[in-house]
Amino acid sequence: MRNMSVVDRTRTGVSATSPEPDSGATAAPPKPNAFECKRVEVYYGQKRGLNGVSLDIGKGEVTALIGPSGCGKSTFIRCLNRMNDPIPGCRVVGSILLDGMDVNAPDVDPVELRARVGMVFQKPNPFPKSVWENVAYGPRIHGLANSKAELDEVVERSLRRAALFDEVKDRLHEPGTSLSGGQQQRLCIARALAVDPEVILMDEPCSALDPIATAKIEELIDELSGNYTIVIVTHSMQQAARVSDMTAFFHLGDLVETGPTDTIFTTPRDERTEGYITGRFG
Amino acid sequence: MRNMSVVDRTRTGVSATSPEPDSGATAAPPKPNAFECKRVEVYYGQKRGLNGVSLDIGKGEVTALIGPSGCGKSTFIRCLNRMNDPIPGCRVVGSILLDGMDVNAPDVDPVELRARVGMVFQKPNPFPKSVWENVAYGPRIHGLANSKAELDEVVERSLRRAALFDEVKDRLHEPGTSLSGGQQQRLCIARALAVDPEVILMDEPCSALDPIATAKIEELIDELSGNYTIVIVTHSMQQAARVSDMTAFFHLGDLVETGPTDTIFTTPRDERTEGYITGRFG
Amino acid sequence: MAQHIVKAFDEQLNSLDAKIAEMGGLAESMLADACDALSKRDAELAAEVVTGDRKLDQLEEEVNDIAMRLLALRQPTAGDLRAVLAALKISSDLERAGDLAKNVAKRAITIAKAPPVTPLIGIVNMGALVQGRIKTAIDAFVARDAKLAMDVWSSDEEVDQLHTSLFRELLTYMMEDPRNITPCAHLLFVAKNIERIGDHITNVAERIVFLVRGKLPERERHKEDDSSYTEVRPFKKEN
Amino acid sequence: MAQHIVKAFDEQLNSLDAKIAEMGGLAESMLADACDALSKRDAELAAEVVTGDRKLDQLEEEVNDIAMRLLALRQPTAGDLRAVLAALKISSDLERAGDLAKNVAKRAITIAKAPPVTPLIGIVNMGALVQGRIKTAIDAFVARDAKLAMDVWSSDEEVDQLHTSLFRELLTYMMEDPRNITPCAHLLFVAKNIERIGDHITNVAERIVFLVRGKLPERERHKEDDSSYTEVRPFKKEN
Repeated sequence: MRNMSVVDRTRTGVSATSPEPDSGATAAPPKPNAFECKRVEVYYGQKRGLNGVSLDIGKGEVTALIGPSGCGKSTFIRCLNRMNDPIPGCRVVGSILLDGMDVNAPDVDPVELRARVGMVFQKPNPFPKSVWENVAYGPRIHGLANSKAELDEVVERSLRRAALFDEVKDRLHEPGTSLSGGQQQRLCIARALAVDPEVILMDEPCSALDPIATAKIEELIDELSGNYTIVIVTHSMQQAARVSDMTAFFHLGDLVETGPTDTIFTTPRDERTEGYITGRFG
Repeated sequence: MRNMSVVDRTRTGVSATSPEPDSGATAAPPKPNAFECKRVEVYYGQKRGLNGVSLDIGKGEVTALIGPSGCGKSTFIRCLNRMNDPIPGCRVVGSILLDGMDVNAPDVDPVELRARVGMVFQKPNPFPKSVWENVAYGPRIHGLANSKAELDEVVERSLRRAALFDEVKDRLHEPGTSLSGGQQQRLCIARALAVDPEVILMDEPCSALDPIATAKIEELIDELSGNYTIVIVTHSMQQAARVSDMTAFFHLGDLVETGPTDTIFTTPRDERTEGYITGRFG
Repeated sequence: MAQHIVKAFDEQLNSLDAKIAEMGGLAESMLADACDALSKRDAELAAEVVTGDRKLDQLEEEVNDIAMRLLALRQPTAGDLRAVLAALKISSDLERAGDLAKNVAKRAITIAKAPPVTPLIGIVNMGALVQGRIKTAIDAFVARDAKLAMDVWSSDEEVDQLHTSLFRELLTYMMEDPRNITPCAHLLFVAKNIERIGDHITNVAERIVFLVRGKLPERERHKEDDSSYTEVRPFKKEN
Repeated sequence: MAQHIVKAFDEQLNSLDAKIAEMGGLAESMLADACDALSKRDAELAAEVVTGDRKLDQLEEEVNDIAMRLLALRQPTAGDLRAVLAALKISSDLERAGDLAKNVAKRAITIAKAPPVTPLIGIVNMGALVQGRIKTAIDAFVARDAKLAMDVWSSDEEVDQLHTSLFRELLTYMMEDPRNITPCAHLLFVAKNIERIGDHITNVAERIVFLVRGKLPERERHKEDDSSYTEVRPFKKEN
């Protein structure tokens, strides 16, 4: 969102059920969606963790998922690249299309899917290898580079995109774990970028970071948006407000409200949304 | 701070070096201090982690310590109840008086000190025992209650003060660890309150909690202030703004600026403070 | 809306509301007293209004101060943020309304010195009308009643019409007798000031609607009175 | 002050500054055109000023909108917060300044219809003075120059003095010939409007000082002109 003036940020409100067209002659053409999710339910055994969530995620946009603990936001984001698969007894119902492709179709390889839809976690988790190896690993196993020279190029480009190269260019062969927390998180982002994803999922990416490291990640998110679709789960409403174009508020497994972030934080429609963002929930 | 109107919150600015008296005839009488710290330095071996910090902490007030990772705020708070003692090679220089008593004097029992100056940590850490046992443990080992009935009374009173009793009164004999994260943190606060402390230190008490649980802890801090002196370390500047009467900004082991929280967040004196709280630091 | 989990936040927001209500009451009574002083030629009462304006200025500063602290310390969003912004805007309109009432009072002092030549009933009626609008606007603010605020918002035209006819009337008096010129010139400003207090109350109503509904009233308001375009010619033409 | 780590924050704050500068430029040229229309009896130019005011209203709404979003989405503190609050206050003063310039233009249309009886040089001079103060105030805002803002803040008295003497002069013209009453009554308001634009610029200067220094100017400002207390008696007394 960084290149948009504040005034111009009145996007089409994507409603929880169906997108509403802009009224009037100045309506922008509909933006393409990266994900189109319809009536997504998640069951853990008999227990339903997500009650039929329909949400479109705009291409190149930053979408923030917010809500109290247990609201389903993490469950939902994990559906987007099938991170729930390994959980025993977990079952996903409904349709999740990535560029029209059903991510849950039997012929979809979860490993390929996770290259297209990368993920960054709460705690930075670099491999116990060098900075260089951390970034080169993905392109190598996905066959995206054939030579050391090509790999060097991918590593540098990915580190630059993650706004980390200048800080680590003389430390490429030191362990990734020797970096500061904020640098480690940007290394994890570089690692995700190295396999040329379309989408990057971030699950509380800054909760272990201090405000300066957090601001650097937030600036990076701004820079990546446009070129990448970003979905971020965050406990910090302020962070959702700062980084996202669209915000979706979850509560007790329901998607309560979704819309342009500035609308959600100035004039939300649902009283539960207003209660949550203003600190009124019991 | 909850009973103060916003307008009346113009407290005397406590300067980093020496308190300045209010000017004019309407000056309030000087507030008593819980802690008076002078030129506190902390060494880890040869490395100095705190560069001569002088800071008074007002009785019954909430003081927030803020600053980027490695700034010394945690090192400083741990000096207040000698939590640095067990760290090999760690040495504290300077004077830290609690109600006039030198906390580092050889005749001070650290266990007794930590009853007067309780501590709550980032991750809630209840003992692997019942809710009741968690709270009763301290009063029992400090001989503050002689009978089961007296202990029951102390447990209930402490849980009420921690705004937890109503939520757990039917679960007193379930494990403390069965509570939600926010309840566990309030249980840890109840445990600290049970031994009748003067001061409660809190080191990032909400960083593992969601916004609702965080708001409940913040409301609890408001309720406890006045009766207890509270010192809180937090990465969240917004939390410091919300909960504290006084804010101290640390940077690279220095206490850069301290003053009433509203002054720090509206008109800080030092450019480094302004840079940090407005997100300008490189 | 439910209470905040952090009670101090509610107390601080309530203190803003209380200051606004106090400012509204003060502006209302300043206008009433100024009109009273005008019709009773009571320079002493007028002087009280002039000094009373300081309290309103001070309250506005307090509102600014509380609002700044709330924004810095509580990071309000949604309805809470709109409440803080409404308080900032409304307090500045009420402060200006008070300023204008003060100016009415100042001119009442000057007018009291001139012979009582003109009927003041039109001005006093206009004052009463605007005074009622201040009261209703503050009621609407306290009750977060957008419908009531819309009533206030729509009721400005009557004031504008009164003002335009007063303008015409005062010019006629001035032409009748040059001795009327000084008092009537001041009365022109008195009438204009009251009309402008009405405009500020219209602004207040607008902010209340925004506070409650999150958007401004939609239809174009017929805002300006016509007095700026009004011409009156002397009875006896000399050419 | 250094840049924010998050560049979009700087861009959004800068967009506020740009809107304020645009509003200042617009208010300045509206006042200049209104005074020009007045002295040249140019009803067409005056009509342009009247319609041009809509742009200023729209810019004020944009400033309100950006400010609200900044507060909701960025949680500004310290100097950033003061900048947002200053923009909110200054935009409302500039909008009102524009309103007053528009009213000058409206009256210029009416005055152009009456025979040209009074010298307008005093009013035009006053307009130029205030126009200069608008320009300097906006320069001070853009440069965050509290000293320059203090100059603007202190320079209001000259305008007030000019206004009081104009008031006296216009009343005298009205007494000389009843045909002067309508145009001079409008000129009374023209002069008052310009004086009040000056007051708004004083407010702007005050907000700049608060923005830069974190506190308002200290000494009590000599705020009001004396025209409200001015009496002029007819030359030929009839009693």
